[in-house]
Amino acid sequence: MEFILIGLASLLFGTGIYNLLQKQLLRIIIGTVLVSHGAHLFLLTMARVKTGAPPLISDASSYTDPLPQALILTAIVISFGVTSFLLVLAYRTYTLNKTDNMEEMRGREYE
Amino acid sequence: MIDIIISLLLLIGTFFTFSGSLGIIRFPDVYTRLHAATKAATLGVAGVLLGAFFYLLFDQGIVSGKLLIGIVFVLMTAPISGHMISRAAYNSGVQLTQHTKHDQLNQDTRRTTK
Amino acid sequence: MSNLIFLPIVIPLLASIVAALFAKQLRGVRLFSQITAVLSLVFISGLTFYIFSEGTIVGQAGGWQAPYGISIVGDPLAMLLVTTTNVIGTAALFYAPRILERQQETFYFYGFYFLLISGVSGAFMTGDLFNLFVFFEVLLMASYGLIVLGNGKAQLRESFKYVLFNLFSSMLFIVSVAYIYSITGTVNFAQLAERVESVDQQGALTTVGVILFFVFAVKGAIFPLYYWLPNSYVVPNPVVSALFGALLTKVGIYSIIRIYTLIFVHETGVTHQLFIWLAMLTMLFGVIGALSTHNVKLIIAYNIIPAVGFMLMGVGLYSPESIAGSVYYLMHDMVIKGALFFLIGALVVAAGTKDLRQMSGVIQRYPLLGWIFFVASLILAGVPPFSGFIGKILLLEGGLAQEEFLLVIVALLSSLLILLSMMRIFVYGFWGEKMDGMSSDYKHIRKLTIPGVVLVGIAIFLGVGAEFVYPHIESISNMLYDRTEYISSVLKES
Amino acid sequence: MAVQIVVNLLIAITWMFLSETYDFVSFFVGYVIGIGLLFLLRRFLTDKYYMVRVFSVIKLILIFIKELILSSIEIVKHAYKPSINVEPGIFALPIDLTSDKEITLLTSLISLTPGTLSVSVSYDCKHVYIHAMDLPDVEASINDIKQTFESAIMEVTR
Amino acid sequence: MIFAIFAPLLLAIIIPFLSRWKDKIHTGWLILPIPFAVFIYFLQFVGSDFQPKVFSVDWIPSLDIALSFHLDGLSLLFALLISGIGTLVVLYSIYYLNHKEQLSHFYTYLYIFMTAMLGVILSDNVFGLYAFWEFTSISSFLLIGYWHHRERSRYGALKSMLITVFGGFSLLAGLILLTIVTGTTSIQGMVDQADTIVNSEFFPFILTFLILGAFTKSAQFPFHIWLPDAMEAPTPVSAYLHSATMVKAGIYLMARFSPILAGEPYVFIILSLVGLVTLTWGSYMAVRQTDLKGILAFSTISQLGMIMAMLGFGTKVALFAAVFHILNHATFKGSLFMIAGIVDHETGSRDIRKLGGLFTFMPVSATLAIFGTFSMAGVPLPFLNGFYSKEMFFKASLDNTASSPFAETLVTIIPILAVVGSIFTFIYSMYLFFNTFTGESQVDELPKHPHEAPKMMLLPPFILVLGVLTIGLFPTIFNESLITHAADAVYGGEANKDIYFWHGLIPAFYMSIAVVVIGAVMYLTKSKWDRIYHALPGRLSLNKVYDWIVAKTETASQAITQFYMTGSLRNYMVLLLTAISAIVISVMLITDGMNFDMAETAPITTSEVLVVLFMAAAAVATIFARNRIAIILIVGVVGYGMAVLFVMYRAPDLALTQLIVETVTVALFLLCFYHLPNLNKSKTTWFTKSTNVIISVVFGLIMMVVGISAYNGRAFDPIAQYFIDNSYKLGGGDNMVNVILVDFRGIDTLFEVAVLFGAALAIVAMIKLRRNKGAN
Amino acid sequence: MLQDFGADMLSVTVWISFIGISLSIILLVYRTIKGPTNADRAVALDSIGINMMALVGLQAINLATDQLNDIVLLIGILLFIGTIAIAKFLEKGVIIDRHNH
Ligand code: NA
Ligand code: NA
Repeated sequence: MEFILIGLASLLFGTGIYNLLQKQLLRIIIGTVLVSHGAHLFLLTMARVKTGAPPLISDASSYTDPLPQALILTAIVISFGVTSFLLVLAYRTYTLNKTDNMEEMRGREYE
Repeated sequence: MIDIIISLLLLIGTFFTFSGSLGIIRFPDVYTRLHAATKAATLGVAGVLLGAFFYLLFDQGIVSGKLLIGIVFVLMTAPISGHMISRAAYNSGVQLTQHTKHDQLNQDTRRTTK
Repeated sequence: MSNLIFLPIVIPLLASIVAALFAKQLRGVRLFSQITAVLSLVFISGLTFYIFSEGTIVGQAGGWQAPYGISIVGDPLAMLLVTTTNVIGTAALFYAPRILERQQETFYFYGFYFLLISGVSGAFMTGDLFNLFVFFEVLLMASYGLIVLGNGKAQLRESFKYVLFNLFSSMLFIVSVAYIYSITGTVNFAQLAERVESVDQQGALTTVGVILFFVFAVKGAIFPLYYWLPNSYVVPNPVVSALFGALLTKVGIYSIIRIYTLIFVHETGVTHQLFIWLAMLTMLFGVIGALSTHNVKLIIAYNIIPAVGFMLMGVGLYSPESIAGSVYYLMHDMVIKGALFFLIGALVVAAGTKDLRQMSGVIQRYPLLGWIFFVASLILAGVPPFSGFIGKILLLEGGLAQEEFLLVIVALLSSLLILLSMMRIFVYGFWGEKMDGMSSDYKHIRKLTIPGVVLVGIAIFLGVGAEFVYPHIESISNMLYDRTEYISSVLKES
Repeated sequence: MAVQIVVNLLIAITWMFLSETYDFVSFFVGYVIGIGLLFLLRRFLTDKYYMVRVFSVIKLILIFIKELILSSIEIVKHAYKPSINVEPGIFALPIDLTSDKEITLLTSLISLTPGTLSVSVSYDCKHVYIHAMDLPDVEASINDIKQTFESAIMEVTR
Repeated sequence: MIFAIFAPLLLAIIIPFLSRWKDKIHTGWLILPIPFAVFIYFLQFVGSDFQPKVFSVDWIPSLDIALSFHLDGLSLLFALLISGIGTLVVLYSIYYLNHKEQLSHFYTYLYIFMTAMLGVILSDNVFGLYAFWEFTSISSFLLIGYWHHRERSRYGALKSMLITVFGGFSLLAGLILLTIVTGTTSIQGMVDQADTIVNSEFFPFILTFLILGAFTKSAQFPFHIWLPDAMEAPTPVSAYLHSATMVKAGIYLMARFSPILAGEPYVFIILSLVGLVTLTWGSYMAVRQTDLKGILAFSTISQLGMIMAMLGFGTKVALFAAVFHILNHATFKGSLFMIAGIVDHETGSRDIRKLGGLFTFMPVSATLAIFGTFSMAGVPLPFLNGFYSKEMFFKASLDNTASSPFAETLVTIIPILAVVGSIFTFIYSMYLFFNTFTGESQVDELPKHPHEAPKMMLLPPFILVLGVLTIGLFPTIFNESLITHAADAVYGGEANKDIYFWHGLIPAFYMSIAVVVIGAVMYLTKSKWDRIYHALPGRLSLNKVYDWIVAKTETASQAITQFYMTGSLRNYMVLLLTAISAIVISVMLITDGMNFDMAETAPITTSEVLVVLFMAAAAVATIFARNRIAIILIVGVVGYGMAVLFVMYRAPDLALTQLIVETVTVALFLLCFYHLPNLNKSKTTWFTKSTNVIISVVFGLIMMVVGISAYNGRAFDPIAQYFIDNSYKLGGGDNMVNVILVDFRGIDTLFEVAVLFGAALAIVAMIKLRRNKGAN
Repeated sequence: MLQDFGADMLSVTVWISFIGISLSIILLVYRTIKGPTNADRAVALDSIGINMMALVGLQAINLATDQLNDIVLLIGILLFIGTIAIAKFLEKGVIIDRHNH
């Protein structure tokens, strides 16, 4: 099963990157969201899945590795913070620059 | 015995859920699809969750109030959601299917705006 | 004692919250920030001296022993960099009120500032790979806050690119952590160092190591991953540029130094050789960039890149001297980049333009600014007896001893071109007929120059007084090269 | 009504103290006892005995569940028909309910009724516009809804 | 001695504060005593019983960098020149520079330079040497750019700095290599290990690096181009830098390392060849000049070439001659520069075509000039020191042995080049003197009416001419007390002892006579040869090379940078991803990093596969979706799918968090993209599209392959068991993930909240700042 | 006997249900992607959420744990809020969104 999940995570990466390479702000952000899903999924998968009960103390004999879960949780929250910021930033960028096309926002005037 | 009841609940629930989704796929416009979503799917999930509730209650001895509340919540909110979506769809100009016979809302709205 | 080691991270975090809460009481916040910065600088310096003499202090967060808890490792390297960070930060706090608009100050400049310091210090001190990621995010978030403070068209546009690049590299970081955890089952540096050695099949590990390298390479602005840097460092306010230039890329390069001397040293023939090539290209393309523009801020921003190349060169050579060189260079570059961004900010205010073609004769009205800038340029180019020279000697020694002649030639050539790029500013901007439209607010310009003067003074001391510093750097580099002390001090209980 | 519930809860808790077992079962027993006590004392209460309303709620829920099941079956039938030959449409249902709460409840219930889905409420709150899956006869549909739900809702709220 | 070296520097720091008295008294007077005192200090060492002295102060002992000074004959000679001529130059400048100028700057630079020069020639520690070396470049940059309002000054300053610092860096590399090879940073220590160095595999590099350093500093062909432009400096500076100090630093360096290098075949070939080419080229170019200082500049170049060539010959005679000529050149060239300055100062012109007949107006200057120019020309008169060293030069040029066929050819052409160069030298010397001081005067065309300079201004050149004569008349005194010691130091043993005016009818004598005769003829018929002198584009062409390099560096930098720094996010991303992909793939292949020995995995279940499928479908669908809300909702599907996976893989806490986060994110998406226009069908080319596809696919595949390899490569048990065992016992919670988050890894959580805090602040700042400030 | 049969049956049923619900979600994902209108997508997304609740319920049986109940409830709440938000958005979006389809 893990290999299928690795495949999915890689697919999320691939599609995320494809979106990142587009011009529209929205697509670019969507790309980052997909990539971050892929990253979290990698973290989940690489720690091996379904190796025991959920990491909640009970009378089970084995538990799933709780550490990666804790890491993913932190990562999810952080990604959320950054994505929220990025969204507002994109919105402000769009309203000020009056375009949502990144190719029109090259900004060479500093050179 | 109880396992059999739970199984039946699960199967029926799954059946309804699946059928609802099938309806969402097959029905001609958003309004008819909403029928499928707000009815069959809701009922289906309620069945499955009830199955889970019974399973926890009888097999594990856990009274899971949250699950029950969850069921009630779905039953309560599904129609409201459906209503909201249909209204939004109508107001945002989503067309009815060509087979539609009556559209009194459209007539009324026209009257008031004129 | 071991609890004190958290303070360099926690104090700024608390200060950040306070500064954000009372952001509207601007005078109070300014005063609070400056006092806090000075006091914590004093405290941290003391702590650093203590650690230099008594040895590494490891703080195990929550009392959980490594590798289960998070270790905050106050080893000499980390403390040296934390101290340098605070020095520059404190200077920046005295520069900020003079160059920022009131608006920008009230919209949480000080909050972001302290958050940045907290993140940077944390990144230097953590002994845990995932925690490093978290601190990266903290400092990046603070930098996002700082970079959007301008809130103009260009700032937002460049911020967007900046955020995206960093976001992408952060994701790559998580994936690398996942890979590493899969192979080694741990995220603690010290334990990683132990385990990586004894992995049988090291090819996969090396590949993962290289992927992780790229994470730091994006943050550290190493060829070919620095595209985001120049413009993102030019658009913000000079004080923000100074903080970025002095601190941000350095965190990336610090991580490379740490991880590729502590953990991934099992296949240096591949990884470190790669660094050498990239170091060369980084130096070359960096100076090429610096020569390509007439925007004085951009010249300084581009000059960050070759410096990164120098530091990477030391890691790539991977010998005690070269690592010492990298560390020395790192410390030196933090100070001098801070100074240069301060000075160039003052220059832009003084001249009223960023364009070198429209600038001339500034030194006639502002001699102090001109001369300090001149000295700073020499320091940057590695002219003796200043700080840049010590690092350069060590790096060149390392390179020549390993017969990397091409590398050495590229390094020297780029030093020359760095000097050229800086002298262009001096010759065409400061020298020449007095231009029209120069600011005549002597007091203001003087105030803007002072923080730069202080930092340049420190850089001079780091060179002339190298004897006070270098032995420590040497012991740091020996510790980095011989990893046992780090490992044992972190994993002592187990 | 609120007072009655509070009293009932107090009785239940008192029962728990009396029986010295603090779990759901003893609480439940206490609550049932409270219901009984309140029933016996109902003539001393100023407003209607609240269990009456509870019963009507239960009745409404049962109606609702029945309708839900029926309508779901109806939908499922349509879903599996090889070709879908329905005649959907929107009709206006005149209503006597006034409060927002009641109207919301009604529109929700309508949505769950076989073949109908409320789309909109007119501005004057006199009509609910309803989308029907299959609308052969408008009048019949209107009557159907009025008889089942509207009366049941009124029982609960009034 | 440390004090003697740093005295000028210390004074340099004080000078700016002295300038407040500048209205009353010329700053120069105030500071004149210092170089003079230094000169006297070094003078006390002079004597036939001189023994080398060592003075040392630790600087950075841990790096083996010290301020250690070694005063031997060579250093002493230079120290005397630097301080002696320094004194004269300061004296001269008092009359040359108007006290209204920013004299404090001038003297500060000059004194920094003086210390730097003293440091260079006295340092025994190579890093000390290098530090002072760079400081000579920097201070001369400042001196040359002293009149920085003049475009030519800035140009000349930058040019000299670039070329000399380039050499400096090269020198540094050479010195570091020397320390690596010998394990010492002391030059004397290196000299002791000469064999080790010469036999080291690094020797070719050491040689190249050192020679580059020396050639650039001493203006050897083709690096000489900075020197003529450096004449933009005030004349006292020219007199100082180009007679005795700056340009001699390279000579000094080669002389200093001569005990190691001399006699090495390559050293012979390179130094002799370059030296002679420089000699010939410089003297040939000098003949073409019309500017007095221009003539002197190229003259300096040619004389430096001559000395360099002699160092290349490496024979006893040659080395002695080289040292002797260093002294002689300093005296006559110093005086000539000063005279040129006086002419410029008193007539307002240095253009030799406008000058002429000045003898009448400035008899003293003219008399002084006679001695200077004739000494430079090597006219065989017993009171001109120039002749002595010139004759020795000829002698040395005939006295070389060859070790290879190429060297053999060289040996035969050395005397020829020597004579040719000397002929040109003779010509321009005559030209310089006669065209300035004799012939028709064109007083009306000059900006100022010429008259003799003040006596005190004439004093410095007078003293130097006195030097010319004294050395010429009493060579033995100088020889025994000074030159021999210097020559010994250069040779690394007993060098030549004697200086004679009359060597007998040896070939060198005939060469001298030939130079005078042919030179005289050619000077007298100079106008006929003009076409030859101007046949080559000459100086211009080499300058053009420099200008071209500098300009090209700039334009090429611009072109390169603009080529890839496009500002386009996509281009950057493409470059970034391509680079990462290429390197990671290479590393994977090199290290055999792929591992497909399948490790144990969880069983595959249908429902999970179905969930994976729907997520995959949604992920792919984001690419094709055209509608902005659709794309947001589809991404929501992926997010919810993540939550489902978390549920399936026993991570309830993650599922909860993911659900909340995803919902809020979708809501935020809708909010922020509320006003955005639709995603129009973008006009992307087929090429762009296909690169996008390739990059995404390749990168995804890399992630997958590395992921699989890492998965299969598990080498250790994770540290998880500790958490499982201890969460409840030590952490006091039954939800392990929570215990880890708030306890074991509490710092993570604390700073995760800090990130959210920062994000919130940033968002508020972005939204609020806009209202107050408005769009700009 | 009956108990064993019941337990066996239950595990088979849970398995069948997993697949059924998953398939159902796939159908809905198709609708989300296909549209054609955003209202259709909203409906589908809402149903996906409902299906997810069922899926979590099944997993709760599978793992015999009550720790997933929070998730069921949370999905319900979020779904409701989310759907309302999307609906509101769709309704207001009409101003600009007229040429959506
Ligand atoms: Na200009
Ligand atoms: Na200029």
